Amino acid sequence: MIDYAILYAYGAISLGLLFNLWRLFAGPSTVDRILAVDTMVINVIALIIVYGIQMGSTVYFEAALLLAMFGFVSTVAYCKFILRGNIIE
Amino acid sequence: MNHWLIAPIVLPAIMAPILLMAARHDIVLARIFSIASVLALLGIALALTTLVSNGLIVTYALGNWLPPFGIVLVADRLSVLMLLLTAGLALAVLLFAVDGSDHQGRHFHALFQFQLMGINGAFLTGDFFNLFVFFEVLLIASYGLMVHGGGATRTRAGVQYVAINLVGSTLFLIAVGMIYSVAGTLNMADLAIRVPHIAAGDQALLQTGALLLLLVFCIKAALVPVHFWLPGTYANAPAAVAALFAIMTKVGAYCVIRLYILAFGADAGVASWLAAPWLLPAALVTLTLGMLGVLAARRLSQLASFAVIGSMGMLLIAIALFTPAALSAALYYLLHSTLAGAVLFLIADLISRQRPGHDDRLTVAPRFAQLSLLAGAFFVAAIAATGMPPLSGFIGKLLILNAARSSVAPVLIWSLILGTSLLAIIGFGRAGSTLFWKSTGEAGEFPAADQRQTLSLVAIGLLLAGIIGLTLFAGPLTAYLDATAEQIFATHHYIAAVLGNTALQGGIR
Amino acid sequence: MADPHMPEQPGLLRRCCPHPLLSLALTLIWLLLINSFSVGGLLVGLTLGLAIPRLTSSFWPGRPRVRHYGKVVAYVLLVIRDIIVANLQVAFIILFRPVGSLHTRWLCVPLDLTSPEAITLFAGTITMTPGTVSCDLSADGKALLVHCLDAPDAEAAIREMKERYESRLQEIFA
Amino acid sequence: MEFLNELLVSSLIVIGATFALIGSYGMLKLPDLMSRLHAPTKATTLGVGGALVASMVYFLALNGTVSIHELLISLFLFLTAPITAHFLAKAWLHTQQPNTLPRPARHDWSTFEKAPGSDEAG
Amino acid sequence: MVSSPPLPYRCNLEPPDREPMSLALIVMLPFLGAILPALMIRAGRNACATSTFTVTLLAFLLLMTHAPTVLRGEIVHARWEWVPQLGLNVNFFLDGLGFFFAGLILGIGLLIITYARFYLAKEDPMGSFYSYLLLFQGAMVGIVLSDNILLLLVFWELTSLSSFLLIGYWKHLPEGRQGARMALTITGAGGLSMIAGMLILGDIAGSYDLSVILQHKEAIQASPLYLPALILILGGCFTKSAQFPFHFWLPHAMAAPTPVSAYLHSATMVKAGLFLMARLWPVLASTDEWFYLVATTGLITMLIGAWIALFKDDLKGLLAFSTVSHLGLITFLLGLGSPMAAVAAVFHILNHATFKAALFMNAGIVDHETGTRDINKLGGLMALMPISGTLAMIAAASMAGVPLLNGFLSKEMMLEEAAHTAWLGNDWIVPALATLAACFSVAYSFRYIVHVYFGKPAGETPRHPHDPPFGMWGPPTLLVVLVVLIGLFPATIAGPLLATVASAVIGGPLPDYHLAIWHGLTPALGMSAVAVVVGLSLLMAYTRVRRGWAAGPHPEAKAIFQGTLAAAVRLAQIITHGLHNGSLQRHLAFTVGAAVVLGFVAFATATHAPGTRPLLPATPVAVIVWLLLVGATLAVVLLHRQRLTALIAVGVIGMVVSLSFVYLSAPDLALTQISVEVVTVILILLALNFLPKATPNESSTSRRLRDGLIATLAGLGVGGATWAMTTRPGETLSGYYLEQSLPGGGGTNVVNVILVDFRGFDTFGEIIVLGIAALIIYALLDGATRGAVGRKLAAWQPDQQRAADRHPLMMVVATRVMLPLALLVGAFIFLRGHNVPGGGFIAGLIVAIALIMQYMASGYSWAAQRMKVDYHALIGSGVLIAAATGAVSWLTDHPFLTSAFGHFHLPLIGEFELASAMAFDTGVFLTVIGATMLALANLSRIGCLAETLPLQEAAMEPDLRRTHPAPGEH
Amino acid sequence: MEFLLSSAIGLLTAGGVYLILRARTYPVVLGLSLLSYATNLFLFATGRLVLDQPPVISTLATGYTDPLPQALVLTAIVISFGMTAVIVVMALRSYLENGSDHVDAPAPDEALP
Ligand code: NA
Ligand code: NA
Repeated sequence: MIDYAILYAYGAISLGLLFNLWRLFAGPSTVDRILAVDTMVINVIALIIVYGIQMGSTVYFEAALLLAMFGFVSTVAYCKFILRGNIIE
Repeated sequence: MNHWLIAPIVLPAIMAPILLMAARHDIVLARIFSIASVLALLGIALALTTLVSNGLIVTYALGNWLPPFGIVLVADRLSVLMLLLTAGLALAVLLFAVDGSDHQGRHFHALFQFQLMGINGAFLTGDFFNLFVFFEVLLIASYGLMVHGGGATRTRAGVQYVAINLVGSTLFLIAVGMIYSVAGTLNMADLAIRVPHIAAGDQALLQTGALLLLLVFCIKAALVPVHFWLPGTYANAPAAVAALFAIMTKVGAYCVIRLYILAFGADAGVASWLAAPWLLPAALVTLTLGMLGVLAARRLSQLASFAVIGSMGMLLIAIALFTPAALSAALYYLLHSTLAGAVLFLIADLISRQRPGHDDRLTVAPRFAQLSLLAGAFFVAAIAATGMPPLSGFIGKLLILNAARSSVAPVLIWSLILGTSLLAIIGFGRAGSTLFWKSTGEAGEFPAADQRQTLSLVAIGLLLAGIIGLTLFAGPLTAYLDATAEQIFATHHYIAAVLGNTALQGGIR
Repeated sequence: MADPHMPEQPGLLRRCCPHPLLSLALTLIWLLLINSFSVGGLLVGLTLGLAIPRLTSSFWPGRPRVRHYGKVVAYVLLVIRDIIVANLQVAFIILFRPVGSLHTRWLCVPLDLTSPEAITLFAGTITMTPGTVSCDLSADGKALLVHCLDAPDAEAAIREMKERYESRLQEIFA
Repeated sequence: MEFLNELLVSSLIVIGATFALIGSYGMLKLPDLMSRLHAPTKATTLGVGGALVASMVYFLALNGTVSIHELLISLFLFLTAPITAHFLAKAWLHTQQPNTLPRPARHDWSTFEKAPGSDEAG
Repeated sequence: MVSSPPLPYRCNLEPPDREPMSLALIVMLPFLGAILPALMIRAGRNACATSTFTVTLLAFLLLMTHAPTVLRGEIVHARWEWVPQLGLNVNFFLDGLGFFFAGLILGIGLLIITYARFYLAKEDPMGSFYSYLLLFQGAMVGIVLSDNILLLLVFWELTSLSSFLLIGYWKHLPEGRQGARMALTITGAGGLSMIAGMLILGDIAGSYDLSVILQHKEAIQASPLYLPALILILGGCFTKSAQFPFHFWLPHAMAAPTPVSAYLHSATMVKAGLFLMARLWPVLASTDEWFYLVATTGLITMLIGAWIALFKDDLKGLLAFSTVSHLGLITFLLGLGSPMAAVAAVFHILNHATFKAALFMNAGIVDHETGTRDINKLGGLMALMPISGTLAMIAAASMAGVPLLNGFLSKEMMLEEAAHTAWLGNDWIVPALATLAACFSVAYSFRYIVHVYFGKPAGETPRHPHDPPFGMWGPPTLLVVLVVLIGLFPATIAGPLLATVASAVIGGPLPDYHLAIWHGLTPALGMSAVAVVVGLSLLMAYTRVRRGWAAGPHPEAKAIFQGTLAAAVRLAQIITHGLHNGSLQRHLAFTVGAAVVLGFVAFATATHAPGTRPLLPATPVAVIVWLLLVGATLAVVLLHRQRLTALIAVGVIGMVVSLSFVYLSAPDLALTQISVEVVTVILILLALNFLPKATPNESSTSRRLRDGLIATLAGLGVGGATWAMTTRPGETLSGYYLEQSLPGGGGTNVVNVILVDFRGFDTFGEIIVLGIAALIIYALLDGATRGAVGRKLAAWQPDQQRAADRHPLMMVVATRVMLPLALLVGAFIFLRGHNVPGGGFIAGLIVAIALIMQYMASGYSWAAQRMKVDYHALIGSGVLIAAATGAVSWLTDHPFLTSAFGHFHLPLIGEFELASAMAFDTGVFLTVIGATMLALANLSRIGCLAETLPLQEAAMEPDLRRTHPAPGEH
Repeated sequence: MEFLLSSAIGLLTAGGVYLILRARTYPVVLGLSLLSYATNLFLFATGRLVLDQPPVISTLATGYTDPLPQALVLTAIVISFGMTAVIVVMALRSYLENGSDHVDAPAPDEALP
């Protein structure tokens, strides 16, 4: 049962990622693209966790943890760049 | 366990952080440390020379992991010779830099030490991924040294230099990957054992990897058509750095010698002498283009850059013949061309400093101070660089011509070597007469520059003395180099030293 | 990283453990991280829990004045509940509501909170809960710009936010 | 018991994945950036949360190991998601300069006006 | 261990040397003495000249000590090893020929040195003149005494170099510089040709020692390489001795001071080619090839030189072309290949040296006294300068071949030989041409006398002439005396010497010859008579002859040469600067192109087989990840001109690559990639602030197509290689690492154990790379705060509209909370690295990112104030800790970086592990933090400097309580 | 799977090469980044592809992937990170000095003022 759930999860998250990819291309604004990437990071975290369940291994946990911790740093940096140019003032 | 073997790497690696921490704000202290370190390196290189001069090959298994599993350092005649050359060159260059240019930017001495560490590491390592690491160390240090002091054209040339070398590093990794994927090892000696046993179906990957790696080394060695980085880099780098870079091209040449005789040499089965058919034509073209550049140069540093390219062509012609005699000639020429190339950049810089507004351009300018002294130095250096008698360039040229007798295309090689010598003679003659003779006809003089140049002149003197030493002691030196070449070609000695005799007898494990 | 120019020279306990709550939290999180319990792990956690606040104390010039720890828990539970509801609501909107039928609007929420931590928490809560995103703070820090995905009644929405979250936060941060 | 665990894990995974998908779908469907901003910051939070809880339950039940470090991921996401949204919104405000915004009483929004007392010139 | 291979060119050291040192000393004295004039010039011009004279005299006397031996027909040897591997050794020998030439060089040298003392003007730097002269002298003596043809080559080229200095001595004269370079080019080219010839010759003979080579006539002439060797060696001889068509450099070398012309271009250097032909005559001559090459060239040169000399108005030009002609004459004689002709050649060398040096000195006197050398401006000098005039008359008459003077004797011998020479079966053409040349010779010789010393003065000369001091006319007088004495008593004065020399040249029995004024009515006498009559008639009718000459074409060799050279330089410049145009795009296209070509050709030409490894299934997740990667890559390429967007897309690629690493069982790589990605993005954004925000479209469509093609090929290549690699089974060393990781390395995370233990040395290098990167960044940015760049930076205006608030409150608060958490995670990742994914590198990046978040949230100065750490020291200590960890193992005599670990048990805590690898990893950790922070902090410092506002202290405090506005302020 | 990886690496290479051949420093830097991704994946692939067999010794493991390429890639990632940082800052400095971020230096003889 879990296998089917996982398969479903892969499909759903992957589809979500493709939507994100579309948004990355379509924009229209740079902010949209940043949003797309930010969402992508979240989906990737989900994907990694599901993969960890499938493999029965916690060895991939830190990858998700780091993405959660630092995924937002680049998003903030992009936004700060748009806002101020200089991201460290 | 001879721990001196790792000293050429660890000493500068320790000295650099010490310079960072203790002497960052005290240039005098930094200079003292830096020179002391180079002197120590010279001493160590001499000690190692005596260690290996009887034909011994000494190895050092890092982390006590036996090769091929751990990284191993190998000191044989060749690698120690390169260490010695590096240390000697470094001393002269450092003295030149200490005369003031080291203070035009930050961290010159730390970068210099790291640079030496990288170069020494590349000469000592017996592992080709570790070679990549040391390549990167020496390259990144060279990036810093190259743009030392800044300036518009220099930084732009710096960007180009870095970009080209990053592509080179990319290629390096791809090549290493291809070789590892079929040979399953990173140790050069181990590779040498495995190559002949690699299946026919895997040969394409192996040979492609090996040839791409050759291309990487050729980029470093400035071989046509991947030599383009050199003129802009050398001509725009600070003089001391350009002079030090004379050894960097030799790193490429060293790697070709090392790897393509050891692993792709006589015993490599179908991959035997893999490099030769590519190397020789490229080297011939390089020699021609380099010397044409000497003829066409518009600045002295540019002329020196093209002379370096030409000399690399000459050197690689000799290497590409892949015979002990030719290799011995190549090694002699390597020593010679390193010193000759370096001193040209230093002289060009001193001239440039004396002709504000004209710099080292080959144009008529008023008379400048120290004209006769620099003219004399230039004359000697030019004789060496063009391969005119009686200096080492001539002997090197004779050795190579002699060795090329039995090659595939002796007539072509001879004609090109001699023909391009003429180009060099004309080019250097033009340059010298413009700089030192024409100027005296002009009215006026440059104001005598008030700069301390004693150490710079000492540096130039040291290098010229080195050239003269190479000339005077050519006899014993060539005997030593003959033995060195023999040792390189007797690959089983190297393999046995690294992996033990059983590895040789048992073939592939 | 300790800043010698920090003005106050507090007592020994304060110096060793400038943020006891933080130290405790860090120790707990350490245990979470190592994903198992052992005395050794606890000791390491305690060490880090004490060391990290010391190392970072210069980045923490003042500590947030939390008055009622009990209400923090209640607040967290409330927010989690609201998040789940919010997700369902927004999911419904996304999946089934035609784009034209949404009452998207901007709200200007006046703030009674003054401490930066409280304002941040309030804004964060708003972002994490139904259909609202806190977008900007006024230059004087006295109003919050909130974007609503679907808010037919602006006044009601503002009132709800203030009553549901801001008043509770005011109690917590007194 | 095992079945119940499996069921629980499976449903959590399905729920999480569904929310993840809905979030991304919303980002695709909604017409303008500010609306799109609502989709991922909400839905994906629960999406990841669902997967995380599933993971916790899974390793507890199937491996017998207490694996609660997944909570940390949620903690970080909860801490960062509002910031992300805040910045995206500010970036949008800055680039679009909308004139339909409600204005606060005395001072403008800080994207448009410097904080009083800040000594930034110009 | 290595024995030298048998070397073919090793010399034998017999017969026992006799006085070897003195022979070498003759050569070395001028070299050693060359420093003297440069030093003595401080003591005055006389001291300078005297020291030079003394040195030369010493050498001359030394040489003379050998005279008895040599005249006895014995040979003196001296040998030292120099480069035995090459066969290049310092071997000298002295026989008749060498003795003769050495005597000529040193003897005339003495005269020249004397003459020059008076000739050179006050402002001429005499010290360097004499130094160069001595260098040249030494080189010349070296040539003639060498018993090793490679050594001879060395001296040969040294004469080119020193003559380059001498010709260019008057640096201010463009003619001097051009002449010097021309001479260097031509003789240098000849020297190069000779290198090849000598190498071949030595190879044929089995030795480079002349005394050995001279024994191998048959072997040499039978060798298929004889002709190439001959041509190449003659290339050297002809250029040096100014033989047609290489004759043109000599007249231009006349820009040199007259002593130089007299010495180099009449007596010595130009004779070097003749010397060598004479030296090798026994083994190279008397073949058809030799005859047609050498005799023909000599004959043509003799004719052309004489013809041109007739029309030269410059005294030295006239003498120069006459020298060319006489050199041709001697070459012709040598080329005939008969012993008799060889004797004549040697005799003429001696005679020419005497009268020509005298004439050069005479021309110098005229120049010196009148201030001009233009024949048209001269005339009637006999009355003003009787001594000089008399000397000139005698010397020129000898040159013309007037009986009773030495020139007559050897010229007569030449004509006699010519009379019996057939050329391609034709037996009149050689005598006819030789006679014609003799006619011209008579004409120009008499022109020298008549047009300079007789007739009426052509006008006022720049200076009022009179006979010069004795120092200047003494030396030519000595020579003229010789001219007369040899002319009158040839057998007595020159006989023994000639016999010795000639037998050395011939290397066999001397022919039957008589040195006498009268040989009876020979064909030669008739030819001589014709020459005198025709020559004098030519002079009578000079104006008309000249007009006729002027009407003809005058290929100006100098112009042709310079044109050729200029064209060569231009071609070189077109090639060089066209190719090296400084375009990175071109460099990279060549580099990638080379890799593509090499890769494809190498792959195609080697054997290959398809892989047999079972393929992994492509799971849906993999396909999605692949799609993401493809999409993001396309996004980067297609959107690359919008820089921020492209960066965002690159970030996506980075994330997808991390995800791939997760998927492909490489958690450590994933963690590293994620952390690196964040730092890279921040770094690029910081830089992008100052850079243009968009890339203009500058490439033409064809350029884009070209690049696209290269890119596609490169992609296909690397992709194909990946496919080839991953689809075949392979065996690697990895088994050992998996096996040894725990027992040998003390860790279960094999990747980490490899990094810090098995291959810790790589990691040591790697952190150093990182440290250097940070140092470079610091140096680059620090330099940007100063000077022109610093001013530019200070005046920098942001190119985009900027939002008002610099430090949004929410961010500040959130990052404060994040900081301790991130540090905790960093510690966690660090401590666990040895056993599970993690380690010092990733931990360092985590800590750095946490700190950078503070910078981003609160600004540079606020955070920098609170970061009291010296990042330089952090890098330094990191490297030092790593190095120290490695060095500790020296204490137990283990190699650098030998690890140690142990499991310990403590009550309460239980089992735990301590490993030296942890200390090493600490070094990694510190270096990474230091490097990252140094780089980023300095980048942001630049950003702050570019702001117009001063660095602030506390404005970014998140404390609204402090910054709350006073009511009604807005 | 092998095909997916190969084609991805090929595409990254192609994209990287195309970008490094552009005329401005910025795309060149991005191109170099792409190339370094490609190289890292390539080097990684020398250990062949393996699913869920991490190189961490454990009693549960059914097998291991080749750890050596992973260690090499780690080194390569770190080095290319340092290199990227250097070229970015050098490009910045060059831009500040020259006022242009065009990659092509003026011809060598025009290089001097
Ligand atoms: Na919300
Ligand atoms: Na690790």
